[in-house]
Amino acid sequence: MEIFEIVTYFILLGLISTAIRVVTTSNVIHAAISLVFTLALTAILFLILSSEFVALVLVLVYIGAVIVLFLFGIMITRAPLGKNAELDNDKNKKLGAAIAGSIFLLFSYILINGFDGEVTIASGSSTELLGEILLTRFIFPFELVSFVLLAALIGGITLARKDEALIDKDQV
Amino acid sequence: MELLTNGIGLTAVVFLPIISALVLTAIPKSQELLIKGFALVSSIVTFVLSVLLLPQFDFSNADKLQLGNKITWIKSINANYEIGIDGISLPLLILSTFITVLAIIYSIEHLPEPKSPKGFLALILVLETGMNGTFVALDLILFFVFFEIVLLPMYFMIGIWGDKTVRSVAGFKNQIETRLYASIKFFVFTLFGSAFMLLGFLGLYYRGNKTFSIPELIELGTSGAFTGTFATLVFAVLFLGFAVKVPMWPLHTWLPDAHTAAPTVGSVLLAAILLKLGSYGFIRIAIPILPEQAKAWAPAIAILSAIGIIYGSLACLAQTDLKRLIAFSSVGHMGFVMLGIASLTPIGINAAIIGMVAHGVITGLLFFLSGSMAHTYHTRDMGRLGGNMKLLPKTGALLGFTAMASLGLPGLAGFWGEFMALLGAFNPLDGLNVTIFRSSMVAGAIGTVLTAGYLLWMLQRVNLGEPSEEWNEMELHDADGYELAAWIPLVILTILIGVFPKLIFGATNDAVVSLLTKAFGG
Amino acid sequence: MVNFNLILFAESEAVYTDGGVLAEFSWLLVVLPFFAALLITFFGKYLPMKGAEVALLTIGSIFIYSVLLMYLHITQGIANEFFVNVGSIGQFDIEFGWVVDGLSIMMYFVVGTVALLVFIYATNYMQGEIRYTFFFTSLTLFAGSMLVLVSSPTLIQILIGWELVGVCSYLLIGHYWEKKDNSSAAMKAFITNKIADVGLMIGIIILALNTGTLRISEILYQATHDYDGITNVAFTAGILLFIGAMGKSAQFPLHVWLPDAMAGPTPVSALMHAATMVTAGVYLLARMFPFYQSIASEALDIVMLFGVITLLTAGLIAVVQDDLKKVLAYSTVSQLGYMVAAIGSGAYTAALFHLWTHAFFKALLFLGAGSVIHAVHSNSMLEMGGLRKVMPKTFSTFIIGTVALAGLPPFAGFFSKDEILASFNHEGETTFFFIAVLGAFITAFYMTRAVSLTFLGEYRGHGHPHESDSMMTTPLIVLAVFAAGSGWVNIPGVYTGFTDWVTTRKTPIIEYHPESFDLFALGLGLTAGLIGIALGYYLYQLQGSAETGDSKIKVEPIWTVLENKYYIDDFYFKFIIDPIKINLAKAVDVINTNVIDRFINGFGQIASFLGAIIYNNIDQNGIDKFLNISSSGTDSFGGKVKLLQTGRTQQYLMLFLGGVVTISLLILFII
Amino acid sequence: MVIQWASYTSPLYAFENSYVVDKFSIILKGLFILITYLTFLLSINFIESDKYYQGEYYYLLLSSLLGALVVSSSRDLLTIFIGIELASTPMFLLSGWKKGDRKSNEGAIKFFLLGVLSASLILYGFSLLYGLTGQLVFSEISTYLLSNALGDSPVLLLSSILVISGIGFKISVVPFHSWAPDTYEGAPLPITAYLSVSSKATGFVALIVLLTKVFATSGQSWGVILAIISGATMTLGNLVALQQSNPVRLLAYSSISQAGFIIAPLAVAGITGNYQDGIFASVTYLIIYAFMNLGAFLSIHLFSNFAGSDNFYDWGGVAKHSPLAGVLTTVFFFSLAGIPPLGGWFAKFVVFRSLLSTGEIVGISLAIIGAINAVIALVYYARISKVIWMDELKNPEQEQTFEFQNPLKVVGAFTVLITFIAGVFPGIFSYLGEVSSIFFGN
Amino acid sequence: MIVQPVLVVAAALFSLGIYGILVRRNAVMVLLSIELILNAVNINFIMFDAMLADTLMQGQIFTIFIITIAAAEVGIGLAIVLMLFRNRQTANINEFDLMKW
Repeated sequence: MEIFEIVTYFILLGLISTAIRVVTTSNVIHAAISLVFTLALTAILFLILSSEFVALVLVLVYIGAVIVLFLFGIMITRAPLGKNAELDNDKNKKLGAAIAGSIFLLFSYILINGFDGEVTIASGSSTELLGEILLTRFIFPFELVSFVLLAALIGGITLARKDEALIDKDQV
Repeated sequence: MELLTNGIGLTAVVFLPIISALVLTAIPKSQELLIKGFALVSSIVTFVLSVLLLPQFDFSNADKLQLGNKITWIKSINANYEIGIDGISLPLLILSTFITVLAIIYSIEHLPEPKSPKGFLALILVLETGMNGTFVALDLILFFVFFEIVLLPMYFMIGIWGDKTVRSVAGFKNQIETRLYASIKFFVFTLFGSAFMLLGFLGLYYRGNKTFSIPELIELGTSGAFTGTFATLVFAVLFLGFAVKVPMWPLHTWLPDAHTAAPTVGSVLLAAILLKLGSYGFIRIAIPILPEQAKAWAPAIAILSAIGIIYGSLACLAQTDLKRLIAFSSVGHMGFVMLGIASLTPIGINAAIIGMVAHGVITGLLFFLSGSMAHTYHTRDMGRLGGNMKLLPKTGALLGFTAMASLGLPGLAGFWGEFMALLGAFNPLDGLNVTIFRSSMVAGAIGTVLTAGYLLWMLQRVNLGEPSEEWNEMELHDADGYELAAWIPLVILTILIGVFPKLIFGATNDAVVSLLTKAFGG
Repeated sequence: MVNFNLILFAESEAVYTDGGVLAEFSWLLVVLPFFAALLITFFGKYLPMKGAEVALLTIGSIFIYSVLLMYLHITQGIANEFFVNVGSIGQFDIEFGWVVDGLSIMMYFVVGTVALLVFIYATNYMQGEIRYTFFFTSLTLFAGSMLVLVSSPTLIQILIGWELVGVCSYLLIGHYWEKKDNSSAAMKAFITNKIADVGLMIGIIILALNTGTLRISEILYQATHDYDGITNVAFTAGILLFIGAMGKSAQFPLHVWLPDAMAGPTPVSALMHAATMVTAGVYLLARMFPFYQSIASEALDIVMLFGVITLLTAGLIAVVQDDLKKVLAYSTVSQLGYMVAAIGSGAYTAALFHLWTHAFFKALLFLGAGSVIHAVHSNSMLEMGGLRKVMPKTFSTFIIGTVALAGLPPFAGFFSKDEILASFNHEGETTFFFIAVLGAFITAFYMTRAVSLTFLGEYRGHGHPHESDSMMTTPLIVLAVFAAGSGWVNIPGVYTGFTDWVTTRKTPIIEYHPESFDLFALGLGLTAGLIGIALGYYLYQLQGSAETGDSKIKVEPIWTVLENKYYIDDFYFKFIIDPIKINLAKAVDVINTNVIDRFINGFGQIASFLGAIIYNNIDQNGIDKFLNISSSGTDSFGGKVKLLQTGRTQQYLMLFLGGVVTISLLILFII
Repeated sequence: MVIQWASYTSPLYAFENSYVVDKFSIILKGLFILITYLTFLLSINFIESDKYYQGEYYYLLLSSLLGALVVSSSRDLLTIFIGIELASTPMFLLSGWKKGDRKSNEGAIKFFLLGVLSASLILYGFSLLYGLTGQLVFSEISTYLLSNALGDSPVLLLSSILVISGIGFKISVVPFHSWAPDTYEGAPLPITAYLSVSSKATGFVALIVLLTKVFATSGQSWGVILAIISGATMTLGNLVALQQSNPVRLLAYSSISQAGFIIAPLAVAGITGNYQDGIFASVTYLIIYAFMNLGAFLSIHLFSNFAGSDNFYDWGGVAKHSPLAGVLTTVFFFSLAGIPPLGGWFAKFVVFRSLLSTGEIVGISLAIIGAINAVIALVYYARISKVIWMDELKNPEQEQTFEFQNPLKVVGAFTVLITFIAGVFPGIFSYLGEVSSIFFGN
Repeated sequence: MIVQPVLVVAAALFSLGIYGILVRRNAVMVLLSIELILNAVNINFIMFDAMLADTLMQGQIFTIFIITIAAAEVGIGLAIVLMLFRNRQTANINEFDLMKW
């Protein structure tokens, strides 16, 4: 058993535990922090799987930007910081767990039966190659994504911005 | 007259009304006279056109489809604009154009509330296109389209111009306006039938070399292309589609409601033409394309018809509403038509066609009269009417005449349909269960007695006796010129057909015989 | 497309002519009345006599035409028929036409004569009555319809004439339709006839289908030549045709309409009972006689049975009637029973002979009764009496009619009734013979009773009766002449012209012709008549009044049964009409609105209901409901939380994912 | 403002300049562009009537259009995914465009959350597909699947289920439909129209492309899934629509039910492998449906503005104020119900035709379910006409003028024209459908 | 041999995310859960990419796009939540029930 594998198992263990924490903790900040850990562990996993550029992006975009966004969101919406018993919709728990559990079992069953293989960890950076492919073979989606982002930007700003006039007028 | 024979004439007969309807909508509302005049003229032109087709029609070859044409319509599904008429459709086509003219004449002075002549007349014209189209269509899809086109105008005619009295309906908690209930019932029933009918058409299409052409399918059908469960199913759905329209017991319940609720002209058109679409469908499509199935189903149809005759007559005896009574009488009369069709003999089917025409003329007239009376008296309750002969002598006399015609008085049009249908049913096609048919025939014969019973009873209650005092105060107007102009032609037609049935038989007989020969062999 | 068809008599030695132009234009007889009816309807009001003159003119020309035909027929014999094709259907040709032969000419003559006299009479009788013009329209149509019937060479035309007669009778009986009783009587007549017509219709259908033709002459040809098709159904068809005849000719038990038909004006009754309508049944049986005789003789037995029953039962009812017209009406029923029974016994000529004589004397009696009623304004004999003095003409003619009916020589009824009795005797139908003799006795009795109560004794009514004017009495006198003399055309051993007239037909008639008087029958019949008259006179004239006379013969419970007409009407109403009209019809209506409609509406409601259930319980908050059930008791967070429990987004999500899971499981592990 | 002005012209030019992949995509692009154009026209008055953000509005609509265009011609997993996202992300935003309206907000969040979830499902499905074949391009994936006989591997099945579910959300079929009524009700009306037409069409195109180009080998399985979904969708949508009193919700459920009709031929095609027929029917239905539904939204837009009520039972007799609008409404709703000679009948007809084409029991059952549903649907479609024509006027004295602005008239005229042409000369539309199916089929 | 555990863990993350979106009351937390789901997809793609030794590195590229889209979604989501919050003063999604019927 190689060292990579052992590390990987630990990472996987960590992933699961942090992920569980994300969805079960009754403290919103804890949840967000746990997500940071989850993502960080994912990034490490990506590194092991020799996708260092993706790992990098993950760290930059997610941990750097998205989580901050989340924290902002949490604060702006004045979610109760600290322990909050009302964070979960308790009624949904049993059914939610049942659905999630069955999805898990189903997916695992199929994945275990469906895939098996060795992973040879390539050494060296593939970032250069990745960049080239991204900007040649996949240039079209690349351009398109910019539209998505632009749309999200414009729309997000429009929606999120404060317009007292409008609200007053259309208040139901 | 090249134009008349190559299909253009027929096309004009079909589409002229709807084009006129469109033009009509462009005329400003205030020009009421122009609207009425235009509608009348266009319907008359249509009628004249259809009559002009007569000399072009080769009566010695009445069994051939004539004056038609075939143009590609929807290529991808091989549906064509294929039209033509033979001896079977000719009388019905002319009846349709004729009745429309009368309906419009009547409407000139007798628009139901809320007036708005534009919409009303436009709907009549659209309706005419649907009716004429159904009778000339020789392509299943074309047939289907025309078959359905009639629904909308009739729906609106009942719904907007219909009877506004509120009544309670079985199974509904709240009371509901007659017209609303009736209109949707009519629509849903018919659509229910035709939705399945369409599936049947598609079934034929796939088993029949991917063609929707009725003549081609007849060739296939008579050579035994459709057999087994498939054919049974297809006939079942076609039966459903047509039987609802006829209507056959127990699918008839939309009819009394629709008739009761419809405005006078609506009832007239409904009774005179719309009901015929169903029975015409049987003759034109169901029987020749699926002869074996027709044979298998014939006893069932005969039994249902017999039930319909008796049931309709008995229901009539229980009615207090004049229009509803006439509506139920339609159930009985169409029972005779279907009994004739079920016999699958030349006599029976000829009887069915003349029965259809006669019923159209007579019941149309009955609805004209009852509608006019309802308009005059503001009631259709036979308990309150009475002494109509005294109050409205012209209307009363015509009502008496028409009731006599309706009960199948020999010498008038109604007789031939009844008598010949019974004649046909007594000896049905070889191989059919004679006992069933003869029992049905006896039931039908008893039905004639009941028919006489309820019509005479109706006359006694409505026409005869001393008028009730409540009418003393009211100013009652007897039939005016427009009404008479709409009615007298029907009276004349009733007598003419009664005395000289060759008017109809002359056209239909060859066609029917050849149709049956094709379907069932010599 | 007139189909000229000369009838050849292969089996007959006599040579008959085709009738020439006169026969060829006989269609005028049929068409004229209808044309006249139209004229009267539309223009009658504007004419000086309100349309009556058109009717008179028409019927007059018909009379003249029929006399001409009769003359031609007597001199050279005519047998011819003409066809007009009005349509083909399947293998059948539908044809109208007219037949000119002995039977029909005899009928033309009867109809023409009686109708003319009745019309003349009616112009006066109906003076001042409502719907005078329309009355003549209907009356003309009535005569015309009868002519359609008797001129018919095809079964289909028979049916047409048959029903037209019915309709006209409906119009005429219900002439005073302001009173419900009258319109009900009209309806009763029509419906009863319609019921019988069903028999006729089916009979015609059977005959037509088994012979392949609707022409009567061809059917008779096949019948007499033992064609298989027709022979097999002969009995059924014969009975069915007879059912039709029972309706029109008022045979027991379908006679109920005829007495009620008195609701119409008296001239109508006269016409109906004498010449048109009731004779139609007898005419039909006579027309089809060769068929019955050759292959449906079993049916004839039944015909005879019903005829005899009718003649007896109706005669008995006549005895107890107080209404003058009803006495005559039941008398007609009874006499029709004679005719039918005669046909049943195979006496073709006898039946027609009785029809012929009966037409005249019954018309006479009715018109006389009408004259009386006109004078005293009542139908009831209890309010008459002693009119002999004030109405001498009416009285004397009525007496002639009475003795003719009672069968005293040398009046017409004597010869015809005697021929019937002779035929019975000849056929060896002993029982029936004696019943018929009994009938003759009853006839004489009730006629005497009627005469006594009406004309003899003292006047019991109110008002001042007076003799009718000449427009009414002249027809009476003419008819009296006929009633007296019309029997002389067929005196056995002396002159039997009538037999020749009516047997002049394409299909030869084989029957018994008495060569001389059957003295046994003659004696018995005459005795019965005389006893009847004597008894009647004894009871009613010598005792003076109806009550005392009646009390002598009032034998309970028979009298009550007779007064109630054997309860037949009650039976019909209670067990047939009411159940159908009230119970069955109501039931059907209820079924329609409450079962079928409810069923149909039920579909709509089920759909709507399902929609509501799905919408409320599954689509929108099904998960919620589910959760509430599965986690009751978790609402422990207080009021605020409770309000929040109905959130929807997550339930949508659950539905979504639940769908995914379900589908996956379904596809991966089940299918 | 520039963007707003550009909106009038750019779609028309885009049609000329778009990259052509095949006729299938051209036809669909034409459809998308037309719909968007009509949506613009619908929007003008709406946007001007309130102080909404105009430029952003049009930009987002255009972005969505771009996404739809991409979807129709993309042939690899990544591009199609981006296309789907591009088409739907702006809609999340636009559905919440009535910022002050809580219904709009709620609709947006529901739409958004379900949309994201569906995107995740699609992605997961794609990842499985990628893992199985190592390819992203459709043709290569299917070649790989064929050559390795992986046609019915469970992974592929799971992947197809996930993809169908994900797209099922977009086309709002049962049980992925629940957002639709809420979002439709909340969103601005033109957006609702766009959602129910273009957005839905995008989903259908994606579904057709993916199922036939990628999952063709497991057609038996997804055919059954789709058949079940289709039957359930038709029935449930119709039954629930019977209960609605809000016209928008009614149309929402009706369009759910219509979606059932659209996927029915696809389901049968999957089972029988006869894609041409199925695609032909689906595409034809889609095209006709698009225009009549747009028209239906137009008409309820008109009347709800006029009557000032969101409950159509309050609309008694409004057609008398504007017979023109009344006639339009009638035409569209009866067309949706499938009554000849309006376009809807032909749409239903081709669907039935393709369902029955092979005599498969599944097809026949679906056809029967469809036929029954067509009748049920009539009831609520007719109900609207009933109310506006036949019911008594609520306020007979109402002197209010009926507003029917010119841009809306253009929309009305255009859609009604197409509805009629499709009904009377359906050859044209069937030609489009046929061409697209032929070019697409291989 | 390392493939299956990783995939199973990815599936677990996926399921946990789903659990989260179903159970969490706060809209922001729901968004967090969605990130978990997307992350699971990322892991899948990278894993397959590594397993297949894809020379085109399509898995990685796909992942990059997913990350981008995810960021955009988060932005949109938060914008909508913010807007809601403005109107309703709460971010609890189960209070959004105006359109009950």
